[in-house]
Amino acid sequence: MRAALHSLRIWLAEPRDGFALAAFIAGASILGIAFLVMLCGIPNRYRKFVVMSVTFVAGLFLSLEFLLPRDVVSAQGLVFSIGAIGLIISLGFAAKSAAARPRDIRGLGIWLAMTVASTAVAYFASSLRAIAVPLTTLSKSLTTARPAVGDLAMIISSFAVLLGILNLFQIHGRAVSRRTQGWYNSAAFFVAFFAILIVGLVMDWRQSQLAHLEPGSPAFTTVSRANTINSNLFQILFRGFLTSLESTMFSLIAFYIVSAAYRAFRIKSAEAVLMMVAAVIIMLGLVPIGASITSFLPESGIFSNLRLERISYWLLIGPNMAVQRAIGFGIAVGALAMGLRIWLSLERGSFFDRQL
Amino acid sequence: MGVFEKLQNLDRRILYVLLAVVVSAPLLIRPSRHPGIVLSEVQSAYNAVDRVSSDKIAIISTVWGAGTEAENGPQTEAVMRHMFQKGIKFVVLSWDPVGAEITYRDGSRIAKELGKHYGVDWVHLGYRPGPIYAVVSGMAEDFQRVIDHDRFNKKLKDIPLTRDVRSHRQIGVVVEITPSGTATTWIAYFTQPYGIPLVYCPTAVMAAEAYPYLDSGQMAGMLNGVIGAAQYETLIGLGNSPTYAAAAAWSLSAAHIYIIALIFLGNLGFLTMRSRNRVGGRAGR
Amino acid sequence: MGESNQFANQAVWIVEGLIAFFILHKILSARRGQNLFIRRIAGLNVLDEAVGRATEMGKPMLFAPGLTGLDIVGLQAMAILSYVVRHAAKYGTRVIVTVADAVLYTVAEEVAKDAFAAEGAPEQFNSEDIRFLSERQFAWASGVVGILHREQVATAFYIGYFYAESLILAENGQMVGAIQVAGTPATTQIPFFLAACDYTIIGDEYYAASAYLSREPTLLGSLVGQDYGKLLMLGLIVLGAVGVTVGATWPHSGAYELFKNYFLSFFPRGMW
Amino acid sequence: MLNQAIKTISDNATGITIWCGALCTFAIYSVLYKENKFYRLFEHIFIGLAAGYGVYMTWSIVLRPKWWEPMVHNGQWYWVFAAVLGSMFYFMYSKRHVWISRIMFGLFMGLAAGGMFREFYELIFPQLGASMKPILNQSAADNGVIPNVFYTLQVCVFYAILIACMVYFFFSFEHRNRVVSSAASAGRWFLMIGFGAIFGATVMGRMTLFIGRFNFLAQEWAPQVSPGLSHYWVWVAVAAGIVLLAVILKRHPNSSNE
Repeated sequence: MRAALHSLRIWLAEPRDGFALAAFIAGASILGIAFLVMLCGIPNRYRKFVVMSVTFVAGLFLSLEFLLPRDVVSAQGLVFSIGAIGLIISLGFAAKSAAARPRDIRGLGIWLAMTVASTAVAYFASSLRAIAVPLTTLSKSLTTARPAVGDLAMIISSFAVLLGILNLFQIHGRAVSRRTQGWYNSAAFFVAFFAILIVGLVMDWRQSQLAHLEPGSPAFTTVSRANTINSNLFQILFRGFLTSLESTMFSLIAFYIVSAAYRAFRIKSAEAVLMMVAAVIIMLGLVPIGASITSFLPESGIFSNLRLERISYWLLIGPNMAVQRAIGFGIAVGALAMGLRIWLSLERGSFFDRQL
Repeated sequence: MGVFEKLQNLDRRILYVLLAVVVSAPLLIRPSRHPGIVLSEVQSAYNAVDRVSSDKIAIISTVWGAGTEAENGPQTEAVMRHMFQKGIKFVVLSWDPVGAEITYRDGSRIAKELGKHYGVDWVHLGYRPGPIYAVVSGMAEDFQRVIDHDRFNKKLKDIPLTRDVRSHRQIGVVVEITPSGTATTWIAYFTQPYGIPLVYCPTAVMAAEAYPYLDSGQMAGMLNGVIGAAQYETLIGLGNSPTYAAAAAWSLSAAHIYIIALIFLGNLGFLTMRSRNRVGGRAGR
Repeated sequence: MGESNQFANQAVWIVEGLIAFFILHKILSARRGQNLFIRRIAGLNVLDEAVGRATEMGKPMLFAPGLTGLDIVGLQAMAILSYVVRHAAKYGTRVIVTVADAVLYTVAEEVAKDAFAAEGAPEQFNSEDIRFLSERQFAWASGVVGILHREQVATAFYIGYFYAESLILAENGQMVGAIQVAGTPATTQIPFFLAACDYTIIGDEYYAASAYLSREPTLLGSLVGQDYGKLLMLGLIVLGAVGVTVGATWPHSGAYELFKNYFLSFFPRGMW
Repeated sequence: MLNQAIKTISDNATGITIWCGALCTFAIYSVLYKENKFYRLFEHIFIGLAAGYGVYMTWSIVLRPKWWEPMVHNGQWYWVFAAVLGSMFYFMYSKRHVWISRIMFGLFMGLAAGGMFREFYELIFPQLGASMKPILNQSAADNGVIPNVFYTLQVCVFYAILIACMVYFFFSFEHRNRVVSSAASAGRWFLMIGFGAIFGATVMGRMTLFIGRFNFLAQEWAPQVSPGLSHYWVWVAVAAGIVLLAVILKRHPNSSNE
């Protein structure tokens, strides 16, 4: 049986060409459509289960690849850790039940028994051999699969590129068809969209043509002349419009900071004073003129620490570093919590909650 | 209206024009004097790049697009110039379609200037859409398969520089040039697990957040915005040539003093208004 | 250093195992009905006032979830959106939602529809008010600026993840004279919101706000579990600090040797 | 006739590119004066170009070399299944079967969520290690310059700030007991220093973006207009004129200024 399966796999993976290729692609597409129709046919009550299990399995990939032991020693370490966690948790529950319900001996007894069991697990961990082999082979194969998963994730997510576009087409298409006020803006949207898309694709097409033509031949010169015209048009659209528009958009903020500095930033509270003082010191400390304000102080020795750039640098590597790390710890634990909730589909937010 | 009231509600468009005036002088005079001091994280960034051994290549990962070219552009050019000068082979991997085009154009300009050749001294891998963690974690194990081709769709195995780059073992340093928080993905999936130094070139807004990673050694060095680029230029021998980064550093000085004056002015009016506790909608809003 | 810290070790299993246990245990007990306490952060009172202001002025409100897609921050923004919309439905105030992610766009539409229906005013839901502007950061920001000016918005909520465009929104909200309430875990934008908005929900408070608002068991349990996790990390740091200080004073003592092998070595100090 | 026009356009493409760049710059900056049609038109052109370029690059760099060519030219027919999976995203637009798109979003969110354990370890464990700083008499002070007591002071400041800021972000118990509430309020004060640092650094970054744009106008566009224009005193004259104009305009302020 295994040999048949193996030869089938070889036969399927065999690259096809010409008519056979078209047939295989058609066959595969029909298979795909059948799969989609089958998906549509799944009754309502199983749908949430399908989504949850797909999410769970997808989450297993990177977590197991990282968490599973790589060799016998680390396998024993894993069992020891499971014992240690069991010990800590059961001690915690034992303490909690003793405090909450002092007379409940039976409850306390259960947790104490759990404590003993966990210590046993931890203690005997180093003698276990058998479980190591399957776990380590699984984790190694997951690591070797990582490039394939990375590759596929990039390709399949690229298919989603049109998601946002369809939406924009809907909005601007409606504006153009109904001639609503300012419809010419939406028309400009379509012109811009197709202009850069077509010029780009033609540029690729020309370049692939040039790659096949033999340099110096007449066909080559005509195609390369067309290619230079096309890439010049592309440069006009790309550097002339797209990059200029985006960088000008970004630079708008400088103006908004200027007017915000003047109108919006008010020292309403002592906290705002502290923030503003720190901000001003950092701003002056980083730029050349700022540093020259305190350039009269000596270069080294105690007083050199009062130079503006020194204070500014100390603020950055001292208090600021501690604050950013504290915020970072909070966000990291938050990300772990959110990861668990998504992976185990515990998320009760309005999105997952509805009947799928 | 007294002087105070006039100072209180300057038309914001006057402020905008004043900004252009304040900023313009250094940009036009093009001073060649670079900022005097070099922060220690810029020096350690230089050392991390300089120490890359000849049998390894560097990855310059650019996440920026045209929007932050004014900050990330000089950083990218300074690092590329340093690698060309030192003969360190590098690949550029762009996660923004617009940035891919700009970094290629800058790279080829510097390569031509320093007589370096595409495919031998440097390769541009073009744009990858991500998800970044999937591509980066996959790349660490099998570089050829995940990246597969360069910006001209030429297979990596046919390009001399990337022919024998198999996985993370052939990578000597990762330089992450970004306006957003993508460095943590490199730390989690590439540089920290495999012990590869990460040089971080953020826009200034992201710099303050990175100091814990410098303190813990997860980042080998950092270029803080265009000031970091200007300081890096002094380390690679551009100390007295009139570069954009040097001019920008002096323009920045003027702009900062202008902003601080505006904050002071705005609050001066606000405080006097409040002390005179005049009834008035303006102070309340 | 290379291969050693690439995969999990005892410290990882125990520490991350405990944190995961705290979080899952608290979530499951919250879902079994146990009442978990979350303190009410100051930002929430401001949310209510802001909705009240828009109702008085009879002008619409703007809810901008930033550039977030269907990720952690986006889901939490939807929980806060649901709260804001239910409040608005009570007073019949319009809520314009400007989205920058096609996926979140459909979610926002459903969240608003459900919220209006939950308040018994399904007819108030207008799908035109849920707008997908653009996936490009600055095209989206300029779209929001256009809406701020055209609709003369009374209250603006910036709830979600923000990048460079935060100040454009806050500044234009200021020009239009709107009350602005921001909430974001994006530490790089918090200073600007602090300086320009009427109130800013900072960092982790963002997650606490959505948990408190929705009283939703998973959010509450997760937040309480996270507090335990932070306590564990604080404990590790204090233990490590004491150990390292002891080590600094008696560098060659047996105790320090033990401490280094069984504790300190699991927290690699990085390479440089 | 048409390709004659295209030919001339492409011949002096660099000049046209720079002029278009300047045109776009002034179109976008016109919103600083007032929201206007000119700005909105270029806003839509920007959205269109950005969307179109995204689609072009995704096809040209990913889908064509990694999906289309292997399938059509190298005969690997099974790549069709990638398109089938990719098409599942678009069920989002169907009324009845929107859940099929949720399978794909669940797949990608699950894949991303799976990385949480490694990310927590690689990002946080080294920082926990780096936070374990010896407080008393560091035997070999890191750099001889700072005497021992300064080092201890610095470490105490680090611990005070780190712990206070973490206490501020505890939500599951009321800050009733005095030590905790004072630590939390101290935490909020220290947070302000951190945000002040971010504010200062951010202003520096934002100003650079405008400096970059102004640099384009001064260094690339001005010479296009006329060779002498990039000289310093010309710009001073232009700036003085604009300021004058703005002051005059101040005489009769228009509505949007309030």
